[in-house]
Amino acid sequence: MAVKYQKSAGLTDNALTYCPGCTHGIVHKLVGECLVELGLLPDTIGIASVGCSVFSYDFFNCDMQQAPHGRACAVATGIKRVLPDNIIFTYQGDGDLASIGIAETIHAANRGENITVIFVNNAIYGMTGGQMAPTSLIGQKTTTSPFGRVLQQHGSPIKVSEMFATIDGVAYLERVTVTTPKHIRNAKKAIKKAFQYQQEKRGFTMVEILSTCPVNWGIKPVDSLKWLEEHMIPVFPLKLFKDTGEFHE
Amino acid sequence: MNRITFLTGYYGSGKTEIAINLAIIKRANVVVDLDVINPYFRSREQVALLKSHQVEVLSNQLKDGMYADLPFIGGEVYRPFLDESITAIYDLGGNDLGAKLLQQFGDYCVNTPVDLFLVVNPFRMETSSVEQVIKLITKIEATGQIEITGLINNTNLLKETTVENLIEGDTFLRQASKETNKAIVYTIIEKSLLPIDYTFAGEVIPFTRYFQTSWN
Amino acid sequence: MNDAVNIRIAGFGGQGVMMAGQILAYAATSEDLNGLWSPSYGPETRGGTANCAVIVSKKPINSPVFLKSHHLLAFNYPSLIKFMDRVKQGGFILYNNSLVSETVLVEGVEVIGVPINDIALELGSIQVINMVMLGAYLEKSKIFEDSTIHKVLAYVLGERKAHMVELNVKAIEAGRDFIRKQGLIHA
Amino acid sequence: MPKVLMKGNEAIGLAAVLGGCDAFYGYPITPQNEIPEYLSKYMIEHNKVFVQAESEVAAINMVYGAAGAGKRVMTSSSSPGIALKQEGISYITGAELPCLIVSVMRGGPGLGGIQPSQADYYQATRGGGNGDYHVIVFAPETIQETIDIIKESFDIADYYRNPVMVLVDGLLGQMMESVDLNKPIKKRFLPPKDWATNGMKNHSGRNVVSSLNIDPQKLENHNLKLQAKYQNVIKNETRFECINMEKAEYVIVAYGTMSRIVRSALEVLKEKGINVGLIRPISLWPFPKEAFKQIPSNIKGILCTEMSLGQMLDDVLIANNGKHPVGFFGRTGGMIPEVEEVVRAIERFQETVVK
Repeated sequence: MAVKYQKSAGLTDNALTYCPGCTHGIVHKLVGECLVELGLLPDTIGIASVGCSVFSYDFFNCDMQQAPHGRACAVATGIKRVLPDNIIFTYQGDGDLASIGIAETIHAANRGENITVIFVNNAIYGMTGGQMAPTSLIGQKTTTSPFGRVLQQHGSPIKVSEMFATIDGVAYLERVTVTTPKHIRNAKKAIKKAFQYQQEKRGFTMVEILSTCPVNWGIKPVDSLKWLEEHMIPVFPLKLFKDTGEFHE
Repeated sequence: MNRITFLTGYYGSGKTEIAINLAIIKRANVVVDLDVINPYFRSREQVALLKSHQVEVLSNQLKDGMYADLPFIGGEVYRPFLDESITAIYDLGGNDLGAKLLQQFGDYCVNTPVDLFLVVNPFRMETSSVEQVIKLITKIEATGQIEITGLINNTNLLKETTVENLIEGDTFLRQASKETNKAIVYTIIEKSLLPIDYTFAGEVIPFTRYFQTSWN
Repeated sequence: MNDAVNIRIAGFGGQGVMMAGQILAYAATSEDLNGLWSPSYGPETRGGTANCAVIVSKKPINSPVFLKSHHLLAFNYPSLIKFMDRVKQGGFILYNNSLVSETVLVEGVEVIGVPINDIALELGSIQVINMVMLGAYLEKSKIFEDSTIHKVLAYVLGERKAHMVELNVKAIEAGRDFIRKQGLIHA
Repeated sequence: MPKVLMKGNEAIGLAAVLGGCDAFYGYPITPQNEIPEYLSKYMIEHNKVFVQAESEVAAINMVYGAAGAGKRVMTSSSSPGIALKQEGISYITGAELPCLIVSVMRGGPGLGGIQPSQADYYQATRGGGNGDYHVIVFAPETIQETIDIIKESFDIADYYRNPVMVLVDGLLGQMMESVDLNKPIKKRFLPPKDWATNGMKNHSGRNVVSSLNIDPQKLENHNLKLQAKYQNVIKNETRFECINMEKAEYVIVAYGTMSRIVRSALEVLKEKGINVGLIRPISLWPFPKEAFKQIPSNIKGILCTEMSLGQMLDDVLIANNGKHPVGFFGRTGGMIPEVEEVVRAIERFQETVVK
């Protein structure tokens, strides 16, 4: 029987634990596929963060470390500096990266650490049960903003990619999503490029991926894709923020 | 009680205990733990007990997930909707927050009749007046987009519950039922207090406390 | 040398107090003795009073701090006042009488004024007052040979400041000279 | 020249290099700045890793990463900075990674002051991180001993897969002493780091570094395994020195700079005809309880002395187990006690007895 489709060798045999309709699974698959296609699995060390993806060390088929909340980029820096020829990536959510770990992330970017950050932004805290994230939208109701996010009280959703685009150490930075096959193809291209740039030792690379959280948003899976497109993309436009271009020896 | 029954209510109203008791008494096949709010006292902790009564517990596919502080639900939670031979009790998390999960089943409920019962303990401060109960019903229905089809009277003060308390609770629930036009389906009474010479609204469910620990 | 010698060196920050102390500790190390230098550091090292403690000993050094020293090198008046009562009987004090006009008497302790600022200015550099004081101390205490000190100076100043060695040696010699002449006067 | 004169902090940096340090990650704080300053030059010149992190929190997590990758890694800091590192220290112990942490104590609490202190005894031996863990803590009293212990620390850390902390006070960091850098250290058989996350091409299977253990039974088992390891550490790594115990009327307990002051006090007391012994813990965790077995049964009392206000005292009281009267003398906030103060504390021992 001909094999039409197979799970990427970049992922382990462990069943993904994410909720139905959550797009973490798609992002995992894309990262795994890129690592396989670039032949990087034997060289790669991934950093799982704290959040719904805390168990991602069970899913990526490479060496993994699990970092304290927000510290993934510091852990990645530690590893990359002693193993400069290995491929190091972090897999972080919006709470981990944009709230508690914003300092570690900014400074890793600013030092031009030659690592790749996969930043999954779903505008909510999934792991702890639907609290407000730094990227929650104005008016968005969460368990800690029961009356909706209020600008004067909570500030506006932090635009991570826009902010990081100003940092010199960043070699590649793009915001993508995975709501349609077309978007998924673009996301894969972006992730692949980020890893390629790391191979070429060009500096800090990050891909921000807008994602869904049907359970904590309280929206059906299919509707949540629509909600992302209608509500998140206007605030977080899909865009190539930085690309240092073709590589020249 | 429909083939598929969801239990909702205020935090600590006794949903999980009732889910387990009902599953055993009503011979349900499956208890689905949808409590993503509270990491303690979840029905998934009673897997062994329920298994001995031929009741299966569904929650998530997480390895060691029983204690994970992760609100994951697995694809399996839809199984009772797809397999008509299954009788299932869904244990939701507390309040409208817990009822948020109901959204995920909206499409399935169109073709499958379901019950959504609200568990009320009038001795919980937040549901001690009929107005509060009405407010909770409105919030849960708005969040879950499913109508509450009945009330469960879970009047209790744990071990200190007296027969007087139960009668007081019955009066309260009857009033709430009248004002909301929702029937009282069950009255939960701890086994040790039974029999009681009084007619409670709905079916009396003799209740066993499974989460009893040495310190309460 | 049998017993440990405790030396306190004190003055304003910027007078080279710390370096004078370090040279003594380096000298001890290079003569295979035990040397210990400990600073009183912090904000006072920048313009305030600064002091350091030096211990030179054949035996392993116990307490790195001491209440009373055998010798006190006071580069200014506040330092002299602060530490003159904390010199052991039979010890001596060298103080900078370019900056201190009073006559100082401490019972059981020899007190010698050395005009280190004037001597240094005669040499053409106020920067070397610490070396003048060091020279006076070396002459008075006979604690180290010149050859040891010269070796240490070359090491401490390093290649970058190698050209300073000559001036520093000259300053040390001028300090020694002052004490030698003092001795003649006493005689 | 067999000996050289070195500043404590520089000696710490150089000794770490001699111990095989591959990478340093740190953040400036007085009074330990000479350590990163020294290493920033040395490590880069020798093709090793030096990173000034954006915070102590980041630094300890860089240590976590690089230690997980199988390298010999260190960080250094001072009191408030060590407080910030506690999160990472807990993770490192949980994931069973080796590393060296140097703590140069200053006065606290809060921002406190920059003068020498021993007020972080609790911080080092009890720690502020979460969980049932221990860090192996050594407290040398001279720069020579600091060098010798640091040179050995990476071996000890690797052997037990646990952080080693070397705890000194600001005075030891700032002062200079004559030292011999070439003293030999104990040789240990070290198992290969086949658990390191350095890429699957370097080992068979997938290596994972994590302290997450969601199942309570598995987590308890992991903790019991750690405890068994700590029992080995207690058995093998407890270090102390006992001086003048045989005919002692009193016994003083002191570590680090304080023990040197006490040594001088013992001489003064001897001249006064009072015979006093000294127990000097070199390892603070494990605390050398067995040293207390050497105390003569007829002594008049034990005096615990610290540059803090009764932290090691807890361990002394536990080790003494009610056998002898225990007195306490301490200065804090950066005040270094004079020898004479210790002498006086012994002369008026009754007034110091802890009720």
